Amino acid sequence: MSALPAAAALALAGARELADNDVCFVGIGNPSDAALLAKHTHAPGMTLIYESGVIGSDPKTPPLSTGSPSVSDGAMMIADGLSVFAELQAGRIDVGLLSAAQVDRLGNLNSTVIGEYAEPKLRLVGSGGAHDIACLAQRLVILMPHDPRRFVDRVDFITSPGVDKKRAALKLGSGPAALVTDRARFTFETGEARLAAVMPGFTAAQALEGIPWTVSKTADFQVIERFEPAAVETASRRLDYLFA
Amino acid sequence: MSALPAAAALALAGARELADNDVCFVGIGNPSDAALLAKHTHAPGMTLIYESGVIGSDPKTPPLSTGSPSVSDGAMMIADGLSVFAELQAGRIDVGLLSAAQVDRLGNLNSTVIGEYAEPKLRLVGSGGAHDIACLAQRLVILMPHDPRRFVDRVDFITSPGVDKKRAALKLGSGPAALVTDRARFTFETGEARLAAVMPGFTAAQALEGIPWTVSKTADFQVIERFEPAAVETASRRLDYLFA
Amino acid sequence: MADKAVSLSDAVARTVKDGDTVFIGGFGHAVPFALGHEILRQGFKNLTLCRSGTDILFDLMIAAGAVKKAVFGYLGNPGIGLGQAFRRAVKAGAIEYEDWTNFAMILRLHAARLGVPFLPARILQIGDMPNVLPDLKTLDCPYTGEQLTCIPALKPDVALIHAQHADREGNIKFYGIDGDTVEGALAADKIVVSVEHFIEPEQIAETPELTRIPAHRVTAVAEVPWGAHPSYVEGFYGRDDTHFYDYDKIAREDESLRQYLQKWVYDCPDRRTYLETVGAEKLSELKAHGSGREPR
Amino acid sequence: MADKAVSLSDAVARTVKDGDTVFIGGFGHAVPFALGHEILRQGFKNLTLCRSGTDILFDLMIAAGAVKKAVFGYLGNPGIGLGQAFRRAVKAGAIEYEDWTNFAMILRLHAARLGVPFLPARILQIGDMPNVLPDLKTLDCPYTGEQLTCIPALKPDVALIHAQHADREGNIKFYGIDGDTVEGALAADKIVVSVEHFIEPEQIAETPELTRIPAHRVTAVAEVPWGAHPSYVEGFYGRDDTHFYDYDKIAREDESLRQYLQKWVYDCPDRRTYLETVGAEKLSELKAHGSGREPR
Repeated sequence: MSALPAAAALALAGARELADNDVCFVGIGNPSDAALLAKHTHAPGMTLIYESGVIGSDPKTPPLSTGSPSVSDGAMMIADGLSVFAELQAGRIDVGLLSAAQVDRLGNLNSTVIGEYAEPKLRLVGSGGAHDIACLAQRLVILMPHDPRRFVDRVDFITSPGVDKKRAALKLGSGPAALVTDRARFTFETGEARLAAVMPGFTAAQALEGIPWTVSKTADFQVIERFEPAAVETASRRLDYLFA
Repeated sequence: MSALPAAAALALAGARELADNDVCFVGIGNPSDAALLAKHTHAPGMTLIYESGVIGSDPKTPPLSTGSPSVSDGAMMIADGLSVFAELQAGRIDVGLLSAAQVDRLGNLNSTVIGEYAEPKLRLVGSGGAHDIACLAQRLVILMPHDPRRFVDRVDFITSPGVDKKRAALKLGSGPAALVTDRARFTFETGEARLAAVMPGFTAAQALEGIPWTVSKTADFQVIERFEPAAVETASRRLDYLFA
Repeated sequence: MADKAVSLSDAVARTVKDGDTVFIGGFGHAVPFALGHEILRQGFKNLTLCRSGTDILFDLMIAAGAVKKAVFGYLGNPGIGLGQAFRRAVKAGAIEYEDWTNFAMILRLHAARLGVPFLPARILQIGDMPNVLPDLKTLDCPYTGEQLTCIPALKPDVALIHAQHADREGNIKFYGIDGDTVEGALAADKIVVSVEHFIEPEQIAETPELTRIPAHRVTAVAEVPWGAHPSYVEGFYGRDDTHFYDYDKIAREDESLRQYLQKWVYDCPDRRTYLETVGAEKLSELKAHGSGREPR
Repeated sequence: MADKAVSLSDAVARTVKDGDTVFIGGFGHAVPFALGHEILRQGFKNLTLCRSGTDILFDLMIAAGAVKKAVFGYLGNPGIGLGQAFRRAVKAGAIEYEDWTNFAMILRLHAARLGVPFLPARILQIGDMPNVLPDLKTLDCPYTGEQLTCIPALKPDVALIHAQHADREGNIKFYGIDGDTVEGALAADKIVVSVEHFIEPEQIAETPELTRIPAHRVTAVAEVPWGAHPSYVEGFYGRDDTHFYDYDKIAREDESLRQYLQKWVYDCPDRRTYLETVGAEKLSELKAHGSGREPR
């Protein structure tokens, strides 16, 4: 087991997906943590965009919502929601980062309802911008805590589509590039999620623990021995709440 | 003959078309003069909007263009072109004020070309926002200097449509409410321009001098004996360039 | 131009009607809680509430029984949890709702603002969302042949907005996070605004780019300091995050939520009483924890 | 983020290509004359120029033979007269052009910015304009049955913009009259900007609502004081109306216009020489006749 708290490991694993100068459309929570960490380690040229209309954001404290004060404090530009979703639809956003209540083997995400839509066991918050990001970002990165209840064979409701053959004809983004947990990295080259890497401190068995479908490994399966010490140090300083 | 310069008489005649609290989409030149005059006499609650995106404008000096400094100096709001044309298309602009190179008996305006479109005698500047205003303003007021060359039976090119039966089905504005010159006021209740009033100092014959089609009078034809002295005084002070 | 400055209660009484479709401004920032509470105190019913990403004000208005239908992209307590009253109302079949996305809601308002019945978009073509939106149309682009979704216009009867400043004629100065606040206001037939502080028209003209809603579009404007608490107002005060965490616990049960409504809405006939309920200490703390930006 | 600050000549050389569709910013205000002149000095050809309401820069670029096609709502010398070079080119059959309206051009750019191939609108359905726009489509709204025009997207290869301020990373601060300047920039694939004055990123962050183009969208930015002369820049200098009146006379004949181009464009290898040609007295007069608003 890693000595890191799971939330910190997830941020570190997620940050690895982001490259310098990436333009990222960032959801709240794990996505925001991972993006901030990347920006303050290996990707200082990254542009963080929140759906509230803020561009070039660099929150000093973790925002509770995309409309929270820390999202706009010190930001380079405050536009509006239309402006940033326009960029997304025009294909000008490199990466979208999302989390959700449920994910399935195709990278579909559910944040709408547990149970039947018409007769819900539990009504959730709905899409927000998640469906839009999943459809329109050039590259989609899904961040999920390793929590077996959240990994299901087929999500109860596809709020934010994962792999879908209709994407190309509809000129949508290419769909999930990676599903990252605090224990592993999954990719979707063949359609279904396959184990592409395990995160520091975890075996493949641990990475798949509780996942209710059979997961194969990619040909280039990797064991990631450690996170960059500088990234861990930055995380512990800048995202100290993940270590609490 | 009126003792007033024609340009001043046109502004005074145009201002009469505007009511307090009207929201006006204003073209440059005669329209802008008339709107300003109205605002500074009987219609202080009028809102002047220019296509450059300026709302609540009150130019201190006559703007050469809708993008000139005096349009924005002291204005209450600087938005953008999309914002103000959106208001126009949503039916939220009470009055559009236009002038043009040519006008015809249906209140059609031409600012595109003299001669054939494909083989022009003289290529003009094009629509600008004029077509948009003519189609979308709730009420259209046309201001033209009394210049017989500019009154034609059928304009060479309908840039900005006047009376058109398709307006209602297409949910466009109601078309020309009045055509105002420095000598007369024409209205379009029956389709064609009819003489509804003559301006101070002019007879009906003078008002129609050189107009190449037969113009009938409205049932309520009026002789306007004089402009409001306060309006004339304001014009001579605020629009002194019209008296030069 | 006419003086549109009225009291908070008149602002609501003169503009809202039972059955109206009401856009609620505030994407996290400058949520119009004072206007929303006033709607509840005046007992309006059968409202359709709409916006992209909601705040707990939406949930609270559902809890109070004022809402017939919710039309939204997200309905919850941002960053904290579910819309608890909404969750129970859905379970009980006591509310109608439409699940859009935030972008779709913005486009719906944008279409209304532009005066067209729909706008084409690429979203809502895959996944399960198109299946639960009744009567959502698609078309093939007449130029490119691409299949596009037709996002229908949504024109609210009334928009409720909170902003930093206005003059008494109704020119609204607003800055900080917008989301779809201005878009929703300009899409609506009537716009009702509460502001932190009235300023003179001459001051409005000093920053004309920050005038986001022009006077002639505004129906009524009321000066209501702290009118967005427990949300925040850029340049004035910070967000009362604790209040949102507390709400999450309180809203889990009908009875405690009823008591919350009593305390924060019905027992506060005016905003002064409300601020006494918040307490001077909390207010001074929020003032201190506002953003570093001064009022502009 | 990368440093995008370059010289005026590099800004153009690195971004513009022969045959490009070029959006020219500046709706009367902040017309990018320095960038436009640089394009002429570098001898680019076969350009398609586009915007809603043009300034004389459009006409001048036509006169210089750089333009294959003009796509516009208005093409002239605002408030003064015709586009004289355009008028002659049309008469001679020496230029292609498309007659749109200002609103239609804005919607064309807005569609490209929104990433959709068209936007529906109510304009261009009556009068003669729809007849001379080849292949303009209509559709019946799938919800209301209303007939609407399909305004096709227009995505420029490059947008040329002049603004007050930028940081060296390319965040662009712009205020004053916009028209379709920002819309056209954000619609384009590449954005090239000249500014009056570089400022630090920290200063950009002080007025984030006035940042109108974010750094990651900008390809190159050059500091070019007076880069919009003879047009004006809010907060910096007034409009040289005399220059526009003079142009109207000069542009009526090919030979005098050729001399104008020689004097103001080809004989000015850089903007410093250009400003010497304008003369210190005129510059100081324009500085004094700027608007009362200070740089913000």
